[in-house]
Amino acid sequence: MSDLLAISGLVKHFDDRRGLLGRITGNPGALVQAVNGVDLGIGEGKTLGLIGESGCGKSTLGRAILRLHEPTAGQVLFDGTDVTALDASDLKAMRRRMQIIFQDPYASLNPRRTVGEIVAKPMRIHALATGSDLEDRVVDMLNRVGLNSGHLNRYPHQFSGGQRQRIGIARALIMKPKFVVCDEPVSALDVSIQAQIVELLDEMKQELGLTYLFISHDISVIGYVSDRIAVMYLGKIVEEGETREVLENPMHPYTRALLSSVPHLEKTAGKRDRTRLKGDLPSPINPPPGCKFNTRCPLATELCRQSEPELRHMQGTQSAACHLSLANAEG
Amino acid sequence: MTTVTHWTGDAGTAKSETLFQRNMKLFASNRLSIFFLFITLGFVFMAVAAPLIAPHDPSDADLFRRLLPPAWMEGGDWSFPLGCDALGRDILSRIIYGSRVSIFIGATVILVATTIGVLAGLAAGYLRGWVDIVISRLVDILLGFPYLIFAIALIAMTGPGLQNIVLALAYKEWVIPCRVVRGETLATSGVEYVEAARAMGASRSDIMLREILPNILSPVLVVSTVRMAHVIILEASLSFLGLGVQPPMASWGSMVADGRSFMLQEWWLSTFPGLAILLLVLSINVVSQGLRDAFDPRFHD
Amino acid sequence: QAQELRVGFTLDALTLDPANHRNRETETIIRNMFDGLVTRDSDMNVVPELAESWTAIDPTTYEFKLRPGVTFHDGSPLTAADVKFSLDRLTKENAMGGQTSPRQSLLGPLKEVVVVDDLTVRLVLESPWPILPAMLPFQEMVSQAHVEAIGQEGMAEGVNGTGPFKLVEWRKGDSVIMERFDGYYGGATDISPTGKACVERVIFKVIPENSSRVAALLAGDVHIINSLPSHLVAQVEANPDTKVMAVNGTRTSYIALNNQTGPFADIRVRRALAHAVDRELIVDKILNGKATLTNGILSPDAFGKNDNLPTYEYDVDKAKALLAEAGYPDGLTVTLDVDGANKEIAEAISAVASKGGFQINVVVGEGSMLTTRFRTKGEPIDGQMWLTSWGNGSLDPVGIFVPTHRTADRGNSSGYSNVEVDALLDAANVETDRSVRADLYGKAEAMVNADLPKLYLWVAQDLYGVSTKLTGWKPSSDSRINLHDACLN
Amino acid sequence: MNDAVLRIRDLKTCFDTRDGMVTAVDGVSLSLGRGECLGVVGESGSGKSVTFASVMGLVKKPGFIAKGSINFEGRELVGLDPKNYRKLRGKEIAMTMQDAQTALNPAYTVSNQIIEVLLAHDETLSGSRKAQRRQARQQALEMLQLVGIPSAETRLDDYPHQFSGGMRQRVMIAIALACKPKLLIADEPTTALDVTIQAQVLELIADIRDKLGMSVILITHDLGVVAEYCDNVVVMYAGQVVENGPTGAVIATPQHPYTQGLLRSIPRLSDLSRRIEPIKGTVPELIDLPDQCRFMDRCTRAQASCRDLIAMQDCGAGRQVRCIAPGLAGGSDV
Amino acid sequence: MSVGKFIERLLQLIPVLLGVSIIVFVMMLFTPGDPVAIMLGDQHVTEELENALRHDMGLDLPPHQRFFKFLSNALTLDFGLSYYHRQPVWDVIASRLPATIELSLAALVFALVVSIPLGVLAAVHKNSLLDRIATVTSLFGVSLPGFWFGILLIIFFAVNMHWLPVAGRAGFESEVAPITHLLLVDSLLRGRIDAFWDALRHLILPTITLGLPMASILTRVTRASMLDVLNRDYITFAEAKGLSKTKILIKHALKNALIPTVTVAAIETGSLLGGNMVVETVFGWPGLGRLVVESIFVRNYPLIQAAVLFYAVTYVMLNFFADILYTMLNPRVKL
Ligand SMILES: Nc1ncnc2c1ncn2[C@@H]1O[C@H](COP(=O)(O)OP(=O)(O)OP(=O)(O)O)[C@@H](O)[C@H]1O
Ligand SMILES: Nc1ncnc2c1ncn2[C@@H]1O[C@H](COP(=O)(O)OP(=O)(O)OP(=O)(O)O)[C@@H](O)[C@H]1O
Ligand SMILES: [Mg+2]
Ligand SMILES: [Mg+2]
Repeated sequence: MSDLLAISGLVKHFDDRRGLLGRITGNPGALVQAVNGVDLGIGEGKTLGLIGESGCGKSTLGRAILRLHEPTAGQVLFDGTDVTALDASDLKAMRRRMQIIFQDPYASLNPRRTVGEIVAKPMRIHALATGSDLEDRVVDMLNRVGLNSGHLNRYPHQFSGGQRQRIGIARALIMKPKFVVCDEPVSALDVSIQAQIVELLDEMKQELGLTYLFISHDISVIGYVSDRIAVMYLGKIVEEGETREVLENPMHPYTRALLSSVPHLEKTAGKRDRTRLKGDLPSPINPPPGCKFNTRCPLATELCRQSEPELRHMQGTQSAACHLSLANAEG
Repeated sequence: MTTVTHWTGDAGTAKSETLFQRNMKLFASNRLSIFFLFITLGFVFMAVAAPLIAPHDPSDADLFRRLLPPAWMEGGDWSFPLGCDALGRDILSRIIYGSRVSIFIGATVILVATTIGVLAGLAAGYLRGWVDIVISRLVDILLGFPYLIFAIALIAMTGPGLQNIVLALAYKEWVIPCRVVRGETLATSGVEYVEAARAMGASRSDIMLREILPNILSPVLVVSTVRMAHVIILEASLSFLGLGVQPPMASWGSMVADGRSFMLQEWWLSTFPGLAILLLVLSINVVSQGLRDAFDPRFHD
Repeated sequence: QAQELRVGFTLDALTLDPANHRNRETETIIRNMFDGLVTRDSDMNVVPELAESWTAIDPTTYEFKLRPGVTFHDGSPLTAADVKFSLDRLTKENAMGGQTSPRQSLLGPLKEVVVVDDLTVRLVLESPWPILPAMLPFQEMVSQAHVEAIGQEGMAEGVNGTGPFKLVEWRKGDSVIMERFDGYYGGATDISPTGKACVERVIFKVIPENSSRVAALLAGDVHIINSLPSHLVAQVEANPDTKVMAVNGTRTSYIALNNQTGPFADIRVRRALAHAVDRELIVDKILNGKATLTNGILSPDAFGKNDNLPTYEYDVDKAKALLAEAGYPDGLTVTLDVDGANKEIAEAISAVASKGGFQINVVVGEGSMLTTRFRTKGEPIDGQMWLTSWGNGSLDPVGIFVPTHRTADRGNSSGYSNVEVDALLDAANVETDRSVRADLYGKAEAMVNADLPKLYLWVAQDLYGVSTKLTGWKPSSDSRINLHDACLN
Repeated sequence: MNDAVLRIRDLKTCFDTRDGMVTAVDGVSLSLGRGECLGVVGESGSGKSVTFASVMGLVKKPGFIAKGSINFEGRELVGLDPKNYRKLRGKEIAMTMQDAQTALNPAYTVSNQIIEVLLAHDETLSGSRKAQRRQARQQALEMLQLVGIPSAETRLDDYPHQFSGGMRQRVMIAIALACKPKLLIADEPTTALDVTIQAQVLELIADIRDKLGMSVILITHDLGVVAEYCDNVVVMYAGQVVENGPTGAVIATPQHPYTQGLLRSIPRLSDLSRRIEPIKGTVPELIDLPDQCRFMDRCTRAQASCRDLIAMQDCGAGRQVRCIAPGLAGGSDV
Repeated sequence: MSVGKFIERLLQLIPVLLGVSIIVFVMMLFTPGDPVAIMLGDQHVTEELENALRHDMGLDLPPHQRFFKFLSNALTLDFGLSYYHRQPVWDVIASRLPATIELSLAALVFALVVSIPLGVLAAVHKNSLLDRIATVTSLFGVSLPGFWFGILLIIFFAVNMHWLPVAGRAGFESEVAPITHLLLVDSLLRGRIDAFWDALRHLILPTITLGLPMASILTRVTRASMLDVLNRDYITFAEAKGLSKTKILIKHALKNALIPTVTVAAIETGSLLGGNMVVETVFGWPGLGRLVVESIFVRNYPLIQAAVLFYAVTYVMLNFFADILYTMLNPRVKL
């Protein structure tokens, strides 16, 4: 595969264990295994949707790719370059080509800077343009995201959430990156605004030929924007494949449960036959042995409790990490 | 609550003001704070223009004027409105010159301490690692000393005097802005706009000074005004205990101390300098409270 | 209702062990619980107390006969052995549980104490020392058995004396509470009345703050206060229930001038200063007139005082002329060191001296620091002028003249050295004939007055505020507060 | 609907703020039958929470109920004295709050927080204070079991922070249901939760509603949730009800352009190829709004007469809508 | 809180205490002048005695050895001899401690007793007259120079009105045999109401002077945190449960609102300890603070050193206990 981005064996652990002192005092700190060996590829111009429950490691994965978190292990090949091996100056150069859009439109903009300054900042850092040239490019970018030059000198607090998200998008895209991590860019917005931003991101993708890693916990949004879907559970990818295939024929019991939990507009109050999960996502501090999902899986067997399944090809474009073969179990 | 401007609205019409400006306006709308701000500025003016406004040389002693009462009392003299001290020096002039000591020490200590504290706090909070460990330990250790005791011990070692007082106070004072800044920096450095700057490739100093610093200046401003009031009282206390500035320099604290044994009869010797301390410190505190009310978002509604 | 006399006092005792301090306030407090072999009457004459009488057998041997029937507070009798033990404790090296008494030097050449019989001791001196009796009033007698029982450490708080009061409690930093000792032998027979003390209880209450102390007196909380600030005299007098009592002090105030180097090495400058300082004005205004000017180091009441010393009159022109002569036609700027307690006086001196051409900068330092800079025992002095004082409870020149003026002596803060003066002082030190001795000191003082190593200022009166209820008590020059005779109506 | 448990008429709740008078709820009317589940949807800030805070009598200064009536089981609640209100709250009307994280007191154990409601309201408890506590504790345990907290006995004395988000929401429901209220107001019980947990919690509420026969108001901004769990729906926009009616009907044939826009802007799993169409613009500020259609600025069908005061209109089948041109361009797409 | 966590927190004190001792030691090291000469002042002693003293004080050792000696001695409370008092330094300090502890505790209690109800009431009745009065009073409270205020109090209450004694710790009649050395406690234990009353009268003015700034700060903190807590969802939820007003206030609000108060109170004990120096001087209170001030003027370094170290250790320990209390109030915090 000639993926633009190829992740292999990516691990990110947050380690604040205390060593000897901790052992003496019985407060050893914790090793949070936020991302625990992820292999993924994203083809150029494609959108990979990443879905999973809160705390399963989606954001950590997104940030580790950009080295906003230093990965513990693994490789991130971007256009053939191993991002994890770059030194400071090469990394800086690389950052022109990989960007991120954040979830919280209120926290992601510096309240002390004007919109003009915020959007121009990446250009300044990389000395890509100065003076009126810079201003032209900023205004151009603002126009593209649906704002205008009149907004240049305003401060973030003067904008609504949706508008702020547009500013964040302008900032991420002004350097014309090839790859953008969208970390739940619409989760904090109201439904009617969500749609605006989803549309905008889509337009930008077409216009600039972008590649997205699109993180969300809303499977309808993911389904709508992605070419492929990856389902994450407790630091691991449990299923991956073409969007349509995964949604129509989920291979992993977790994916199924996820899908059947989504309330549907079409059906009215009557109850559907559903796969209901018991309990919560286990803690990434001490994940269960065997298959990480076995504690909640309605189909778990002894094997699941003992050995951890690898992500393997199932059918079509789909792979899943499950001992059971559900390929044709259901329609 | 956030201000929601119309998405379709004309962008040009809304005035662009920073949060800081907005808060400042809020502050300015608090009449009490403004009143006391003017009193504070009055003291500053008094300190700067002391030679011009003081009616007499503050160290001009004349034993024939010893313990002259304030002008409105029997035996008073309007050319010495607040009376004279035990050596016949004009109390008003000494209070006017005394403001120099209080304000100079207050301002210098706070300036030095805030500069050091902000830089150290930023470094500790953003760089983390051993920088944080070293700075935080030092802060913990210095916090282990009650303030006045620390200052007294230092001055007991180094001897009294303007410079020693400033140093003795600043040695510990920086810890306070440092802690505040470190905490704010820690909180801010996880915020997404800082991550965004990192994602753009901004350097660490760029992030600390341009992204984080401007956003934590409000608490620093509030803290440093409160602390300034505190430092002024500390200086006065040191002077009162005889560890303050040297004569013939007049310090309010030492004036209270000198006048204290006259308190039973010649009450004006200590009362007026004491009032001066109270008024200045009170003014700064009110201003600081006004700043806090304006800047602390919890009070916005 | 028990009669209780309360004294508002500036400082707490440092210890209650009479041998383990050299502190005036401590002395004042504990002298009410301990008696000495001798004491002073109100005219400062030395009279027998625990001793019935004494004789100088020869210039180096004094024999003391003890009063019979004297008992310690615990009821045990005072014997010659106790006297020897007490004096040995004061003078012998390491006699106090390995330490040496800081009072050792107060007993000068005392070599040996010999017990003759139960009620007789002899004090043997190494060399003639005529002031021995004058030095004895403040050497109190302790019980040997008691010291051995409670040990050196215990002495700091465990009192067993022969004085008119016994200890009830010492609340450190707050008060010393005493109770009348009903077994008291009566005290010095030369001072009436005798017998046990008049009041039943005595409390020394520590109130360091001047205004608080005065306020306590005015409020009737205490009956006597020491160190009444002069500016509050009027107020105490104005109160119908209180009055002021004054006594000539024994502390001479002076400005030590650096005779070694700097401007004051020139006698003309020293004299100019003497003419420039209006001492009378300062005494009048700052001390409320409660001080006696002096032209020499000795106080007017002291033994051997030369009453005919010339005065350097306040004379601005003369001062300026002398300064000009010494090469300072435009006046002279000098630094006056002073400790916190004397700051006001120093500033006043600075204020008055400016008319005479002296620009004096007052620098406040700490007493002990100044001591090391000025009392250098002959080493170079670091400083120009120091406003200080020297107390002389014994009122004998040995206690003040010698240390402050003899070459390189411990209190010679001027670096003054005059071999003739030294010779006169040395001679007087061993002279037993009182009038000859007095003469020697008179000569020495005249010489010093001419050399003017220090600017002699005054002997301030000790001021006490007392309640009008108090009778039978008078302040004493040696700053002792003897409460034996004090009564309350 | 004669046996309405709750009937709100023309409720207006305002906040007197520094920036001006915020009319958070402006003329809301709705009613809720016994055993019914009513869904309330609307964007953030549309006045959902304030409406039901008004019902609970929990509008705090600077807020106040400017006019209108709230009728609960025949009793008028507007102007009810605090003491009687207190007797009502927690006992007859219970409420769960938007954020379970902050709504449970962090300083007390879960059992403590359930027991205190019982002690405050439950008259069946008898005996000494200690005995009452014991009984209440037993009931608390039953409640925790009812809401499906695994090994409830051991978790009784845990603190809220020791529970996960979904469990906290259950605890809050347990507290709300402790006195078997007639009406449960669930304010966005699942917004902060993941879908898998959301499903658990909503199912739980539905189950309990069946068991206890109480009425439920489910506040949410997820139309899907309404579609699955509610009998009727009220759509709110900028402090006003813009449309209400039986859920199925409203979703199938929305009449108000806002409801229509909302439905068009949601991507649907069932039809991934369907393009979503955002509603342009943002919600207006609630300060000094003119008496015109609040949705006008964003509406594609706005016309001059939209500037007049618009009232709710009946459009049959128990449905009402606040629009002068309802239904147009509606159904076909949905 | 588990024992392990308690121990961990205790272990964390070690570097702080060590650092504190280093700083105290270094302060002394850099003190100009010969400590022995300064200590001896004008007492004239022999050369041997001087050298012996120098040796006793360990001044003939190299600095690092001096430090270790200092540290090991300090651990056994051996701070050498206060030459001025001719007693072991620790004995002198110990004799002054009860007075300081009594005054500080009284001030602390005063501050808490005044500030908590006042802060709560001010928050509950926000913008009421009471709130305004509390705000103004607390502004004055933090702005008053204690030394001056104390003098004013004496003049008014003691000198002019004769209501309260001028100075000191106890009247003359009211000595009671010590048990705890705290007069208020001892007099009660011994059943001496008169002595208790007397001790209380002596305590009032110094307590107010010392405690006022702290009371003011705590009032503000309590008010602010109470306001904050009252806006929390769990308060609304408690109201939604139909609980009574007082129950909500006392049970649900106060416990949470006190958390910041405890922290700030611990920090502010530092200014209590420091304020002792000033207040004890003004009121002639026979405590450690006055002793330290007096010691400065006689350059009694070993005593200053020991006292500063003592204050610092006390302060660190107080904050430690406040932390523990904090965790007890706040189940969320795991040390
Ligand atoms: N800096 C950090 N230090 C320690 N643990 C962390 C850190 N950042 C994240 N974690 C932990 O790593 C795990 C994964 O977190 P992450 O933010 O990647 O989850 P997520 O899937 O993005 O969740 P959400 O949907 O809530 O955003 C969580 O358990 C989180 O607590
Ligand atoms: N205490 C208050 N002071 C001023 N305005 C308030 C206050 N509380 C609510 N409001 C205003 O009332 C309006 C409605 O708020 P409400 O909380 O009911 O919205 P909501 O529909 O519940 O939104 P969400 O989905 O975010 O919970 C908002 O615009 C808000 O600004
Ligand atoms: Mg995330
Ligand atoms: Mg809400």
